Amino acid sequence: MKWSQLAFVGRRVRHSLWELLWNHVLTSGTMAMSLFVFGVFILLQENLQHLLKGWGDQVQINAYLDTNVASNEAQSILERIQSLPEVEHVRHISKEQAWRDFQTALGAQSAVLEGLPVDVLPASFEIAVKVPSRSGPLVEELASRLEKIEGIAAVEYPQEWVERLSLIVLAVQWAKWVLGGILFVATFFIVGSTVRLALLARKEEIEIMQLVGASEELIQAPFVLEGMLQGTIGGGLSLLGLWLFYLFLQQHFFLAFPLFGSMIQIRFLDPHSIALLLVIGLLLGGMGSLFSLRRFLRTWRG
Amino acid sequence: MKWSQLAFVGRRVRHSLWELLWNHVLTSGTMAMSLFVFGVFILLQENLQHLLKGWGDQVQINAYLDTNVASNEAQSILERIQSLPEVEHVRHISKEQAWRDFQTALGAQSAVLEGLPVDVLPASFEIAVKVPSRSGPLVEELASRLEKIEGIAAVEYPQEWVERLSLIVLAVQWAKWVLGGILFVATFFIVGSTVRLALLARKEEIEIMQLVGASEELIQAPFVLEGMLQGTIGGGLSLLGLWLFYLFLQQHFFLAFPLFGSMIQIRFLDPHSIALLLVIGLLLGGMGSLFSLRRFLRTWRG
Amino acid sequence: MIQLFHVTKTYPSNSPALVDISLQIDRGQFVFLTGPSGAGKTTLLKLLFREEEPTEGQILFDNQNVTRLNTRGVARLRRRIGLVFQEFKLLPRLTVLENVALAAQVVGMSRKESHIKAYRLLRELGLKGKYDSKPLMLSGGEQQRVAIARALINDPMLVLADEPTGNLDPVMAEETMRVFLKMRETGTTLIVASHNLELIKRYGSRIISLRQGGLVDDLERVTGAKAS
Amino acid sequence: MIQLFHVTKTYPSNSPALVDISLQIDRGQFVFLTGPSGAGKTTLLKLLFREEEPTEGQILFDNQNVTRLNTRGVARLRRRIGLVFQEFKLLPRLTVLENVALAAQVVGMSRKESHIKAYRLLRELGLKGKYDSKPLMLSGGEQQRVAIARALINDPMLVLADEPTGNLDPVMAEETMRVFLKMRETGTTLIVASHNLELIKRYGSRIISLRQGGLVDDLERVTGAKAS
Ligand SMILES: Nc1ncnc2c1ncn2[C@@H]1O[C@H](COP(=O)(O)OP(=O)(O)OP(=O)(O)O)[C@@H](O)[C@H]1O
Ligand SMILES: Nc1ncnc2c1ncn2[C@@H]1O[C@H](COP(=O)(O)OP(=O)(O)OP(=O)(O)O)[C@@H](O)[C@H]1O
Ligand SMILES: [Mg+2]
Ligand SMILES: [Mg+2]
Repeated sequence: MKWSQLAFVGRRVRHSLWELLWNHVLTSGTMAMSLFVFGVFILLQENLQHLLKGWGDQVQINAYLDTNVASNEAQSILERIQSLPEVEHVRHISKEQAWRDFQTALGAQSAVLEGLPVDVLPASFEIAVKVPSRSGPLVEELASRLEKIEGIAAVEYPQEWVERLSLIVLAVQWAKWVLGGILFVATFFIVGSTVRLALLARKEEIEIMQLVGASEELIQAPFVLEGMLQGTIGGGLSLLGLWLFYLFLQQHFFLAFPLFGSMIQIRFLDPHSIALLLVIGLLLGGMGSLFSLRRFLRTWRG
Repeated sequence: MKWSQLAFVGRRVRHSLWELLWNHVLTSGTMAMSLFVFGVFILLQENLQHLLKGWGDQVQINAYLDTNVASNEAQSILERIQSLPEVEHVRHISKEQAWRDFQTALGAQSAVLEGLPVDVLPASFEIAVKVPSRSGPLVEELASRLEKIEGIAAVEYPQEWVERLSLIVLAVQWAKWVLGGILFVATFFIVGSTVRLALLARKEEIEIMQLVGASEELIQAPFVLEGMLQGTIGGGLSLLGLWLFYLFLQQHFFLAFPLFGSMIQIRFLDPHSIALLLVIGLLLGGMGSLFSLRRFLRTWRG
Repeated sequence: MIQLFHVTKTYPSNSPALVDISLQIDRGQFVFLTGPSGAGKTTLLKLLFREEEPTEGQILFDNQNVTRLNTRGVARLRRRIGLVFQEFKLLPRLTVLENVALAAQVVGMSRKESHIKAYRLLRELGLKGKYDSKPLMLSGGEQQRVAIARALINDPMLVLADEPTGNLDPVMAEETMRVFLKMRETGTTLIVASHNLELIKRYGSRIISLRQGGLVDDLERVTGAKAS
Repeated sequence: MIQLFHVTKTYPSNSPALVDISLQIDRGQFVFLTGPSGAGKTTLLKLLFREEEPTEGQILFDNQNVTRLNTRGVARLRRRIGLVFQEFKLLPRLTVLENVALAAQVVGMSRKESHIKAYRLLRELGLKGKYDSKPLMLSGGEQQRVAIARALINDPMLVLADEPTGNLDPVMAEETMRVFLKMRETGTTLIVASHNLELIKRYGSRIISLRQGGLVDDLERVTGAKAS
């Protein structure tokens, strides 16, 4: 393509942006709409995954000590547990610590504990499990080994949680692909149709370009460029919408679930996802235009 | 309009549905998209409100009894509280009941209670407050009155919750109108633009109808009918999407927040909202067509 | 039937297309409108079917002031006028038969009746065997004749035709003129804008010449030398 | 320069529009294509610029087989041909000047250069003062001349014109013919489909007559009686 032709394409795009502003706003708006819904799912997924990661840290085993274990004995048991390959780290909870934790956990209801001796609760170890071992059977096996250690009275671990954990990871991964796929196709479809309508409104322009001997690329370039522009703007708009949605959710989620505020801390899309959304917009716009254009040019007389 | 003209309109609609199937699919799809997002907010709002109603029931005051109150004394205190105008109902929690509740609440951690006497927890009254009195100051005032009753050791109530409650009700009401309004305008705008593009592709048809002396109504009727059809179909599609979204949320919410499963029981739109969505689709389609058409006819030569 | 009083038409940002035109056309006249390109012929026709409004002056059609019509009135006016455009204006998605029948259905004729009438008109204009074609599948002259058929289907009181033979060969042009003449016998008024001097000389009972928006000549044939 | 070998064109679901046409047209000829409506004139032109492909037979343009071109080849072919259509095909959103300049810009001429050239051509065709009008603001004849200007801006080797004077008054038609003749002096070949017998008689150096898709006559003027 010559320089003068590049300039020509530039002029056509500018001209069309100006003359058909409304159409472009529409296409961008539709894309923003689609990308917004798409983005909501990314937001959901990212937050779920973040949640999961938080929960993963909580796959911990509580090992309660016999009441009569001395503190140096406890120290040697701790070291023994620490040396196990599956164990990430171990924390010793003394009787006093346990009492205070319990009081905190009960919150307003802690009044009921009044009058009880401070050492009524047993000391324990909180054992965090390494990532590769955070699955049902492995944790179970580890727990049964811990139980056999002398001085340990009982072992507890959130079995259901561990099982649920893998289930959720699986479900989210599936949902991500299935729902993502459906939405992607739907968006592409809608964008393609919008472009097709716009083409229908500009068909004389294309026809005349063909008749005066313009090359395919010269005919298609302005449309594809416009599509890419629309897509990127649509992506930007959807991000704006997502940000508002995020603010809304954040406020209302915190208000709605005040107790778990810290647990389900909602986060906005990470920079990677933001870029993804913009790139998808750009590609959807460009590809949507190109596809519609090619099919349009082929079935033209139909 | 004569009968033969009604038949004519019918033929035009059928003809257009067939010839421009793709355009109609697009418009319906876009509307479905918009209405889907709109519906998501209705879903959110309905569930939040349901949640609030559930919480309202939980505005309860716990009044702990002195340890030495006999059961017949407790009965007379209960009756006295029951007679207060703000009180909906009162439930007596005996020491044994309190013990069992506490055990259940602790779940896996209940092992720590082993060896404690069963009557370590005090008996109490759970006092549910009537709807009109469920606001911060009124509950506070009631609590201070209860505290003065002889035999009652301490009074507790979820003050923050009560305050939050009114805040959330307010926020949701605002969000409903603000977000609903924005979305409605956006949807109308997108639908209108889609229709405008479709009109652009069919402008000769309108022009020729005008030139052969067709009345305004005859020209507009097919477009408006098509718009209404598209809108209703779009509404139906959005409902389908919402149902899938609902199923998805239901599964994942339960998995994600297993402990509160019963508390935040997600519900689908009620029939009233379903009808609303369909009617909005119909109106948006019809009105969108009509508005675009009228503006199009006016600025026609521009 | 048609009266123009001091009609001037100036398009925005342009020198006037018609200047102070006054004339009267009686029922049943066959008027040719001639003049060089850009003289204002099409503009004059557009004023008559209220596609454009005059900048100044008044136009009466059947004693009705055309300049004072609302949308409903314009539609009613156009139902009594048959239009043939320089650019045909056929609907590409409808067949030829449907294109012609459309104009009749719009004013309330039943589908069947309109099809029969369109069928007859098309045959008369030499388009037998093209009923089911789409307009884009027709030659220029064939499209022009479809446009003529559409203009005539409602038995209009007035036919306005803009260059109706521009794409027709001499034989076809004669044929079309003969159809117009037949219309005239039933009392229809015909106003035809044309450059075709030969046709004008043979068929016109009145010849109005425009030049740069002004009326420069208005000849009426006195001795009826109507060709056959 | 142009050779047709046994070319037949049948549109789907139609009787053939062209039947077994063979002919040769040399560089610099001024060929008129005549025949009644529906004879196949437009179809023949469409075959030459590859808007349609022949059902049978071969077409050579400058020793290149037109029937065997890919999209890129078609674009390259059309850049050497100037086209004037029966329906003008102007872009309503561009001004007259831009419409004409577009054809030059598409093949890589700079904006300024193309505007200067378009300006000159439009003046020559009597459209001074209409440069900035939109096509819909022009009379039929004015639009036709814009279409002619667009066809000529790239100094084409071949001009295909379909009824280029159908909307022009006799004076304007003569003027246009003179522009064509000037093109011819630079070696351009001209093929003009027309019903205008007078013009054909005065300017045609070769007259090809079609009827119902068949070649019925092919006359070449021997003694150069070219009108001035
Ligand atoms: N919509 C418009 N806006 C601005 N100017 C216009 C418009 N329509 C026509 N004109 C101008 O008005 C003048 C008369 O145009 P009109 O179409 O009436 O001519 P005409 O006699 O029909 O010519 P032709 O024989 O070429 O069709 C022309 O100079 C034209 O440029
Ligand atoms: N795209 C098409 N599809 C089907 N049939 C067509 C198509 N184009 C033309 N025809 C038919 O082919 C025949 C020749 O058409 P063509 O346009 O070549 O005629 P023409 O000589 O240009 O006539 P005119 O002088 O009226 O323009 C006509 O009968 C027409 O109906
Ligand atoms: Mg005109
Ligand atoms: Mg033709």
